[in-house]
Amino acid sequence: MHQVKLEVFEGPLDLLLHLVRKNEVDIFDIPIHQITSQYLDYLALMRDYDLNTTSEFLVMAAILIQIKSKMLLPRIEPTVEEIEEDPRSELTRMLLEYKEYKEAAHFLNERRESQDKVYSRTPNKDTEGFVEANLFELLDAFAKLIQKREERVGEIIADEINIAQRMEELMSFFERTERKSFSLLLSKYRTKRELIATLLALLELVRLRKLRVLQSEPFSEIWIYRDAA
Amino acid sequence: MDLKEAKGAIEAILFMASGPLEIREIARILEIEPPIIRRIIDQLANEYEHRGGGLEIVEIAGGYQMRTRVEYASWIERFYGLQREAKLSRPTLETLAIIAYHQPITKAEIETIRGVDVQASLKRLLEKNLIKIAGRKKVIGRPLLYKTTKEFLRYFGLASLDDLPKLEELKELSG
Amino acid sequence: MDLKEAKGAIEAILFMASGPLEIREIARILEIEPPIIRRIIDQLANEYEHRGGGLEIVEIAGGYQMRTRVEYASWIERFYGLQREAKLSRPTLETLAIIAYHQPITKAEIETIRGVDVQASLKRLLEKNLIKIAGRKKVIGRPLLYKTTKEFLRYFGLASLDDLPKLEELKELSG
Repeated sequence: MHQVKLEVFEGPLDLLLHLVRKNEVDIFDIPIHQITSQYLDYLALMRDYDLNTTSEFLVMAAILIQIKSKMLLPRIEPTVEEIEEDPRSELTRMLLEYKEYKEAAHFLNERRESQDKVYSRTPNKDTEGFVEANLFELLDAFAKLIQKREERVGEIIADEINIAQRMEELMSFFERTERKSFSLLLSKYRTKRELIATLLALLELVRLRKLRVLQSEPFSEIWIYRDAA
Repeated sequence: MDLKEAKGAIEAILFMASGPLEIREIARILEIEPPIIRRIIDQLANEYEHRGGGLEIVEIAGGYQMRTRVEYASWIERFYGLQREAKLSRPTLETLAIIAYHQPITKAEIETIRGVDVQASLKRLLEKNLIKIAGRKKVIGRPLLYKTTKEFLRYFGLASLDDLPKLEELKELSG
Repeated sequence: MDLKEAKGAIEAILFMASGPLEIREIARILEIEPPIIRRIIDQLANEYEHRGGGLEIVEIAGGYQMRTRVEYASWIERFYGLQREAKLSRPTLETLAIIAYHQPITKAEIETIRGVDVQASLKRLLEKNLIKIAGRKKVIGRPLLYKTTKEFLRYFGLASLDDLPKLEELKELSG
């Protein structure tokens, strides 16, 4: 068996660009038969080496095969009005665009290498620990809190829960506000038993049409509304 | 290493230091005899002195330190005081996150989620006009309710509260 | 405050800063017109340049910063036992390049160009504060938009986004 140097590619476009360069072919006139077979060979090699072939690589394989079969179809001489588009043109466009950004990434990398060698003073103690908050930080802070709370649930000793009492308690939350977020409602209860009791109470209230549970889209915040009816 | 390079290196090292540096520490790294290091630093200190700028190099606690001249202390304090004023501490940011996603909300409710007292954070957020009081909750004790302000939207570059990223969008990002 | 004092104060403030400072920030504190501040900083930067010491003052990320000269990096690293930051991976750099040239842009749009999932890169870039959420696109699903931050400019040593070479120019560079 001969030695094979297996390069790692970021995705199907990265691999295709490599094949175009390696074969020294014109990106505007890609020999689709040759490139497709090399692409498929590479995919097989990746499998042999247990490299993670993501679905994106397979989708591109399908596209290449499709282009190849289109190229094999007998071509009708196009009239002036309907100049048939080359089946490869979309692929070429994608490759060219990707190539541009690869070059931009290369530029950024070089730029960083020189910047990495200049030092400024470390933040002084007064402003340390303070952040110029952005949305990501805000959301991240919130997500971490939720996670922490979830970890706490279930640690505390359960107490006797009365569902009727819990129903009354739930209704009292809606005296002033029309809606309340589901996660906040649950945030008041620490133990698994408490949470279950609350859920049961909530279901009962929905059945009695005292409350409604709404969600604007899958996985979004669940809101509990006081039923106006 | 020639003298000019040694001088530049010493200046750069002094610049980065948070306290006085000893001659022998610098000498060991640069592999130059301590008396020569001392001579170079003295020369640098002299140049700083003659230039009469905002910085000085002084011998202190058995070492040398680059620092700002005492006459500029008040400007520095004002500058960094205001810069700090513009920022938020982590705990305050957490409190703000809870209010943003759960408004209107009471202090007790925030404390249930954060598990600590949030008095100081609330005060700071009110001062910065990022939150405001939105009435009282109709429960025993009638506690105050808090919600975010227009300034909050401006601070985070949001057109409206609907533009707040959702929790599951973050989860999607964390993969 | 006379010009000499202003110059000293600016030098002291720049010395204390851990990142680039904007002209208008300094102008506000010193109560001096921004064009005058800019002139003083330019003069300071020139003096540093001519002195040829270990430090420099450069325009970066829309502000000015005092920092060590690149040629002294290895001495500083040896003295302080510093290690250079881990580099951004190729996929992350590619994602960042697309955002830089195409901002604001959605995750789906980036994925169309790169041809792969970019979730992990986006998370990493957000954590490193090189990109930020810039609202939502007004299309179905209202996806989040991303753009580069000031930290992005600082990280790559760019004065502004205009400093990014045009895509056509890059082709010539890499041949």
